[in-house]
Amino acid sequence: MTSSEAATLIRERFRAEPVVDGRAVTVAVGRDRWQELGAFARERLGCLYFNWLSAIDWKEQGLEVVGRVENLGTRLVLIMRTKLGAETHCPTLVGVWKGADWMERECFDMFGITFDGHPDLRRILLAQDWVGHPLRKDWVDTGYTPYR
Amino acid sequence: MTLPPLAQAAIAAFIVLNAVILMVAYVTLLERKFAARMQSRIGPYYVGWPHGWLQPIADALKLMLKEDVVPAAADRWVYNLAPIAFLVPCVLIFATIPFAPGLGVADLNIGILFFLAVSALEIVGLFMGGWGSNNKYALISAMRAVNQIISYDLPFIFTALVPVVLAGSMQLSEIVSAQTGLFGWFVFRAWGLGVLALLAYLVATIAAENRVPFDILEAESELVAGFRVEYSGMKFALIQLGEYAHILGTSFLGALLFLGGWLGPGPAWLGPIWFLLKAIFVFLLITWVRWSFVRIRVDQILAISWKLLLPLSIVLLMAAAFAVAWSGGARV
Amino acid sequence: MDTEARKVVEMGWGGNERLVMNMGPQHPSAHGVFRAILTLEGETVVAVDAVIGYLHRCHEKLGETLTYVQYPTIASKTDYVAAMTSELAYVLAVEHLGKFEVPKRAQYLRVIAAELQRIASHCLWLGTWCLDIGGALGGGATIFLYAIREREDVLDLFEALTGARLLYGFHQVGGTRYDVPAGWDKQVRETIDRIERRLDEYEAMLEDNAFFLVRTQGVGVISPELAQEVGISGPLIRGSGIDFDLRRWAPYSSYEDFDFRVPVETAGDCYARYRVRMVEFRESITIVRQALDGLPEGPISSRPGVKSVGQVRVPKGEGYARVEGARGEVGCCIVADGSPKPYRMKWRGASFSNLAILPHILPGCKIADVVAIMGSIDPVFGEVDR
Amino acid sequence: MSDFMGGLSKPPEPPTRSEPSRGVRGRTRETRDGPRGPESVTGFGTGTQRGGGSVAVLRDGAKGFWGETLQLARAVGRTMGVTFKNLVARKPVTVMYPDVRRQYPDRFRGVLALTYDKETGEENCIGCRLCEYICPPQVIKVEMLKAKERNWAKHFTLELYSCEFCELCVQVCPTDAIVMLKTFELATSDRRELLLDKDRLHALGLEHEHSWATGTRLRDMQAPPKAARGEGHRDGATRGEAAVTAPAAAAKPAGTAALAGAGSAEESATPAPAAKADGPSTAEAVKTAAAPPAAPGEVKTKETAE
Repeated sequence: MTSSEAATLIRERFRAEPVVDGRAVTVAVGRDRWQELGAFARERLGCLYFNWLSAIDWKEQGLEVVGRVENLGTRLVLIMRTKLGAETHCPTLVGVWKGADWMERECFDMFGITFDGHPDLRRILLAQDWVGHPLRKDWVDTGYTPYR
Repeated sequence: MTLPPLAQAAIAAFIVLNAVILMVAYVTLLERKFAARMQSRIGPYYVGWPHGWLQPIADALKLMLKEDVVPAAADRWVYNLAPIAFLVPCVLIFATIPFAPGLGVADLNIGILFFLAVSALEIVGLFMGGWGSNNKYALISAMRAVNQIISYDLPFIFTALVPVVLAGSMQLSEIVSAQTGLFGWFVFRAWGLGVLALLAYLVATIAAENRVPFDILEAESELVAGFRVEYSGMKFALIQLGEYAHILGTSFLGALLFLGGWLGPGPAWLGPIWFLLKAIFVFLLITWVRWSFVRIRVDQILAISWKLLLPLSIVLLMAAAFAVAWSGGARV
Repeated sequence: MDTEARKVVEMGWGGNERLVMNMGPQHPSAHGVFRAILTLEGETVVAVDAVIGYLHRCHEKLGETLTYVQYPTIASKTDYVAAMTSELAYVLAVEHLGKFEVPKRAQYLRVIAAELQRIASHCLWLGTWCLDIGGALGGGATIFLYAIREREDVLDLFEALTGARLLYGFHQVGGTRYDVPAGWDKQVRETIDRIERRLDEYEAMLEDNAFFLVRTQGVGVISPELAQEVGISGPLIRGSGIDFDLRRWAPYSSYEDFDFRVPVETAGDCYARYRVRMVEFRESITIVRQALDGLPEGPISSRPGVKSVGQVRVPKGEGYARVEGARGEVGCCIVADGSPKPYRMKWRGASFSNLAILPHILPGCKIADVVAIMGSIDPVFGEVDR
Repeated sequence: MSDFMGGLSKPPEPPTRSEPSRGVRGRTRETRDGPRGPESVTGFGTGTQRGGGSVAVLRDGAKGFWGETLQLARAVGRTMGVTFKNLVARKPVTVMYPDVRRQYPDRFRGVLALTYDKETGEENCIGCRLCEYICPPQVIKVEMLKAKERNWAKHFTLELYSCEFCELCVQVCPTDAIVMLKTFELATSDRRELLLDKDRLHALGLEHEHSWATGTRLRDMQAPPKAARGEGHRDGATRGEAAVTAPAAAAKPAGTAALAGAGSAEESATPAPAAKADGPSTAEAVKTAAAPPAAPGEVKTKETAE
């Protein structure tokens, strides 16, 4: 499946305009269709390979979740994006790809995005009693105090 | 002036004990240098320049000076007794080994039986240590130890009995004197059975001594240090000493049983030296295997013992008995 | 399985004669600081909870605070065993964003560095893995020291090239920072020839070795489906029968110029992963030879050397670059806002995804298999925790 | 009894060892034989795998008792042969470090130091703070002392305990004032001793051998157009002399100019690909940077690669 075919399929199903760049297709959907997009990517586009999932803090525009999945057979790359707006909740993809487990935990850890339906949403990299989410843009970093 | 027999035995025991401890210390140095050269290293060097001659002494001193830590949740009695319970049988096996004709603590007429019985006792101390530490790693290690030692003491005993059958005696000095003559050592005799028996004996020894590739109870990549994970200082030193004494003891036994003990060219006083060299040869064989192989898993070790080594050793013993019977008591 | 392990942890000492054992964070075979809470039934693992993060330094945050000039030197600290490739991922992402050209010579130098790094990294993997399955006081240590002996030779090459042995800072945006010193290529050829000969020795010690085979064959089988779903990459996924090598898939840095094979094994067990890496050793050696033969003349950088901290700027946009590191896909996603620093940097560590496979394949193994599987995954915790 | 060591036998020769199908260059792909036939692993040795699906693993475990025993004996022989070869035939590779030091390469990145001008005996550092700005772990602190002739560093401190030896400070130094040494032996029991001030850094520079790299040499090596290469870097002689002297000479009398140049470059740097001179300093540098790269290779990253 080429990227343009994939783009057509996505356009039909999601009424979203995908951006095609080489073999990569980028598509942004609403939060409510996030899981649907995941299932669609896996079932219809054959994107079995889960590469990574992360988030971006766009300050006042809120958080955006970005996921990258691939079809290793046809070399199709699908970059899935969803803007969360003012919310910090996002449906989970663990039911679609097992690899989303740790990635979403990391996302929760760093951005404070609650993935609804995740079976085991705890902090993964930071300590369990850590306060705050460091990769948010409003995170205040304590300064570097050199040893004198 | 003649001393009473008890005093004689006491003096002999004192000498043998100290000799054993010294020998154990330097055997560790030998193994370290040997392994180091095998691994493109140099090994101990600076303590006792230039080749680490004082390293064992330094190690012993260091271990003596180390803090002795007892875990709070340990079973104190069992924990503290374990190194002693481990060390005593390991050193006691030397009591019956004759180093030359008439040179030894006690040349029992059931010497080999005594050796095998006492040597199997080390498991008690080992299990005490693993249990008393109240540590999960140590506990798993103790479990493995019991498994392994039970399954490997049988082939060990059966292979050690092959020379007994060939020599027709359980007295160790008798076994040696049965090996006189050109190619008289048991390893060369009985139509190749001797070599096989020696190999089986080595494998069983390695397993019974918990050396790689059968060191599942130490298994530092899995169980950190196994049953002695909580031991430190002098207690650790005692366990280490016991372990090496045991290996050395079985090396001596191997030299006695298969390599003709103190027999060798030259005058009689060279006997103990020949004996020592042969024992060290056996020890180096074990060490060579140790530093060449990777460890195998506990279930695989048990499978090798029960499925391969035990039948093989029984077959060897039966074949030796058959050979002796066939030749009608003549030399085979 | 995570949740099951947690339940047992919460229950305290566990019912049904289960034993909860803590492997790590300080453990001889943890390959860093890693904690696996194993729930055991006898010797068999029934559940595992992997706890990571002990080496977390928030590299993604660091990426936002350091400029494009500064970060490549830090990037090597993510995967400190294969620092060359992690630097490469970052600079490739910046070059992709800024549309910077890279001279052919620099591309070839990058390939040489990356492949030498793969050799060095696999040496360390082989050594530590054998240490895991062989014991620090046994044959494993022997192979470990042999492998380290060879790794040191490669590190000597890097030292001659960049002056450092572990964290190189060899790459910069637009090229490389160092050109080859005089006589370096001869030294490289000698070293890789020697390593190629020594590889036969390793194989003689391991491949024929019955003890090694029983420890690795059929242990830790990863099915191709699971491999894709979890997103493992590198030798792991190739050991599971999927031909996924970024050097082929999406050639970067002139990898399309070189003739090499991508090993694929179908079995998916530890032994398959071992075979894949052993073939990769030899393939890396051939790539280095080809790159040295064809090393073009010319500049090593399309941009003048670094003179100030904000020298590199890229236009607004997002760029993702991925390289085939020694452990798999090392990816770097940069969201730029036009300033000398990235707005957001996402680091896709190969080891992070690879390690995520552990909870799926460990249950059912023996304790001894846990360390064998851990070693065959070859995680580097700098990259897992970033 | 043939399965007493089912897993102990050697697997079939992996197809990857066979000769690959060489196609056009760079396009060879490993073609594999069909999947290995399914055969369960016999004997001891396989933990049951859960949660992973199943993959056919072929192990030819049917060699019989004697075949396997012979195999085992051969394996033992080969393995012990390798260790024996190393035991007798190879020398140890250990370097007895405090007694013997191995040869450090010229580019060795060791402890940092400040330098003096060899002729006048003046400090080279002009306190321009470029190294302070670029240091990723921020271990350098410089304070400038303005003067009529040239500027000086009033204070220069370097927290070596946090230094990561990336050589960026050496790289940016316009006057080659900061260099790295071919030594790493500053182990100390007090962390404060690793907080190096200006005097200490100068003393270190006199004490130890300098590495090859200096700012001008590094920048010169990276400069886009280059005539000679691959040789002469080790001693930094040959071509280095001619090319290096010009900017260094230009920078020395007017340290402030260099600083100002750097500062403005920082502001005015554009994302234009390599064509613009975004460094400071002399006209020559501008000229060299403006020249097109000698070998324009195609950058292939990411998805555009196909």
